[in-house]
Amino acid sequence: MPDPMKIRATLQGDVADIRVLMAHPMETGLRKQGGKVVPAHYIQTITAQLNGRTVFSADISQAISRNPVFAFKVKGAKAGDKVVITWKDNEGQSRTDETTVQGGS
Amino acid sequence: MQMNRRTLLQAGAALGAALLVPMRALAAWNKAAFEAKSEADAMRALGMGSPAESKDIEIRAPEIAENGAVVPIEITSNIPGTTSISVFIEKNPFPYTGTFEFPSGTMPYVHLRAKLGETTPVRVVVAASGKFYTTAKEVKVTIGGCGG
Amino acid sequence: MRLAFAGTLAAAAALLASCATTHRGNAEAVAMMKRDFHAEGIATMDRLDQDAVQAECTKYFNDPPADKANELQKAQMATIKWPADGKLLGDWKAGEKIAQNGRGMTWHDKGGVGGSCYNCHQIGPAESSFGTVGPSLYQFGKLRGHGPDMQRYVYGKIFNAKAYNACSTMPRFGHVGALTEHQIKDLTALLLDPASPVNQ
Amino acid sequence: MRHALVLGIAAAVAAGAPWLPAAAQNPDPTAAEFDKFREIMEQDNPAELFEAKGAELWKTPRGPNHVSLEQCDLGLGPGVVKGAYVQLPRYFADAGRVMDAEARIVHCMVHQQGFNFEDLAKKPFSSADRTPDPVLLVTYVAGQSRGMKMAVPQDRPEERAAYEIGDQIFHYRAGSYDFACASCHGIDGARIRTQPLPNFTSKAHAMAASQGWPGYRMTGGVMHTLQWRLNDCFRQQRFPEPGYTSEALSALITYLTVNANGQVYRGPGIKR
Repeated sequence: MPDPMKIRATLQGDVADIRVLMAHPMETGLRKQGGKVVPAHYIQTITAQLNGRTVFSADISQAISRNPVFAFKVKGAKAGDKVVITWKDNEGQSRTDETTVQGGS
Repeated sequence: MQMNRRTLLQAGAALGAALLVPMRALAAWNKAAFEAKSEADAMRALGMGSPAESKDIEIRAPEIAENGAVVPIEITSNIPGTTSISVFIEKNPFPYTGTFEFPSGTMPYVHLRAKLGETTPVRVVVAASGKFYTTAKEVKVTIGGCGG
Repeated sequence: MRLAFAGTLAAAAALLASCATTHRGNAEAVAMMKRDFHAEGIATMDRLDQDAVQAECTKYFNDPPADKANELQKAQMATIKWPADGKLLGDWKAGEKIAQNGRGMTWHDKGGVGGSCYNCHQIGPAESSFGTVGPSLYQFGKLRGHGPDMQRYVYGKIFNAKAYNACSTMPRFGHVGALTEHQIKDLTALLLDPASPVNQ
Repeated sequence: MRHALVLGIAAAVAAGAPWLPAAAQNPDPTAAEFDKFREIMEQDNPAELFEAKGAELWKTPRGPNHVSLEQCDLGLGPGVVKGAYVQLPRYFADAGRVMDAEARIVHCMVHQQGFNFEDLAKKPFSSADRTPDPVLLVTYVAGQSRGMKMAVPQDRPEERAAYEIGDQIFHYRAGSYDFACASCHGIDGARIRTQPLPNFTSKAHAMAASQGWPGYRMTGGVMHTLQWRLNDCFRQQRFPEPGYTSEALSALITYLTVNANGQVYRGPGIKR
C-alpha cells in the first residue's frame, strides 16, 4: 500500500492554490544498486478533482523527481470545497487522497 | 515493419490530438512520445508539428541547479485559450517529461520538480486554441559538494 | 559601506590576533573520540593520533608562534621526496583529471586517489564548479612563471603543503601517500605548462 | 554603485554581519541563485511525508515490550514532544549523559520498547529503499518544534562540559588529510565546489548547523538527520567512523546548536 499524499489547498481570493506531495520512488530504470538495475517504477498519470469536477490532469515520465511535488491553481473555488487527487503508476499501483480547501488571505 | 508501425503511431497521435485538443489531449499515456529518445521525435509523436516561438510563456527555473536530481520548474502561460503545458528536457535520455492539462477554470500554471542529467535546455510547449507555442530556458547542472 | 568594510576587517584582525595567543588542552575530547570512534574500511583508529603538525596546529588554532612554525616547516620540508629523474612537469591533461577527482582515503574508497583540487581551488577556465577554500590558481603559471624554481615550489607544495605553511588547510598529498610522484608531476604541469588551459 | 554595495556586503558577510537579513547575505552569485530557489523548495518539502510517518510510529505500540513512545521523556517530561527538539541536546540523569534528539529517541526505543541497540545501530541511515525508524521519529519530533526558538540548555556542568568537548572535537586536526571540522566550517564565505560552507564558529552562521536538519536530501531523495550529517562529515574528513548516537557526537551537536540559541528553527528542511 503506497504511503498517503500530503495535499494543501489554500484560498487566495477565489483561487485555490493546490500543492501536493507524493511518496513515490520514481525509479528511472537506469539506476543501479549492488550491480543490478533497479526496474523502472514511476507515476504515469495524475488527476485532480474539485467537488467532483476534473480540474487538473497530467501524464508524466520517470524524469519527475523522486517523491514528486506539484502545484496548480483553480479559479472559482471556495473554502470547504473537496479536493481529490489520484495517481497511478506503471506497475498498476494507485493512490487517492483528499482534503478540503482552507480559507486563506 | 518498424517504419510502418511508427508512421501509424504518429498518424494516430496526430489524429487524436487534432480531434481532442479542446477537450482532453491526454486520452492515454503516450508511450511513443515518452519512449522517444529525442525531443523532435517526442514532439512528432505528440502531433505538435513545429510550435511557434512565443514570449508569452514564462519558465521560472534556476540558472544553476543546486542539485540536478530535484530542479524546481514553474511554468505560466499568458497565451489566451491555453489548454495544456508540455515539458521536454532536451538532454535527458527520454526528453518528454510530461503534459499538464488545464480545463477551463484552472489557471495555466504548474509547478513541478524534475531530474536533469546534465546542463540542458528545458523546453515548454503550450497548446492554446488548437495551436502550439514554445519557449525554452537553459538550466546548468554542476557538481555540488566534495564529489567523494 | 566602505567605512563598514574597514571597520569589520579591523575587528576581524583583532579577533585573529587574540586567537594567536590562545592555546589549550583537549585530553578529554581525545579520550572520548578514542572511545566512541571505530575503524571503518581503510580508516583505522590510528588516524586519530596527531603528528607534530596536527597537534601543534590544533593547539595554536592554526597560528603557532613563528619559531614553532619554522621548526615544523623545516621538518616537513625534509619529508619531500624529489623525483629521481629531476623532471617535475608531467602531462597537464592527466593533471586535469586528477584535479577533478575528489575520491580517495575515505572508508570504502578503493583504487585511484584524486587530488580533490577543484573542491577548494579555481583552476581551469572550463570548470565553473570550483571551491573557494584555497586561492584561485587560474593563470598560475602565466602570472608567476614556470621556471625551475616555480616548478620546485609547486611540486613541493602539492607533496607537502605544510613545508611552506605549517598549518595550511591543504593536505600533504605526497607525504601521506595519497598521490604518487607521477600524479604530482601531472598536477604541476596543469598549473605551469604554458600549453595548459590554466595558462591560456 | 552596485559594485561598491556588493563589495560591502561581501565584506560584511566575511566578518559575519548579524545586522543583515539572511536573504541579503550571499555575495556568491551561485549561492545566491540557490538561495532564491531554496524558499520554493522549502515550501513544499517531501520531508513532510516522513514527518507524517514518524507521527504514526510515535504512537504505535511496538518492539518486544509492545508499548508506544508516548511515555518517552525528551527532556520536558514523559510524552512532551512539543518544543523538545529545540531544547536538545541536554543532560539526562537516567542515562547519565548528554543526549541529542536521535540519541534520546534511540534510548527510549531500547529502554521502553525493548529494541536492541546493536540492531538499530547496524544500518542507522536512510537508503533509496529504506528509511530507518529513528530517522522518521526524529523528523516527527523536530517538526513539533517548528517555528520555535533554539534554547539548548547549558545549566548543568555536564552540558557545559559537552559544549567544551564539542568545541575541541570541532577543532581537532587529524586523519590522512589533516582536516578538522573547522578546516571547512571555521572560515567565512567559502565553498566546496559550489556548496557554500557555513562558519559554525560565527554566531551569525551558527543556525546553519540546525536549520534544515533533519533534512530531505535531494541527492538520493532520502531523509537524513544530524547523526548522518556528522557521520558523513567524518568520512569526508578521512577520520575513522564515529559511533552512532555516541557521546562524542552529542557533544559536537551541543557545540553546534548552543551557538544558535535564540534563533528560530523552521522545522525539517531540504538539503542538496
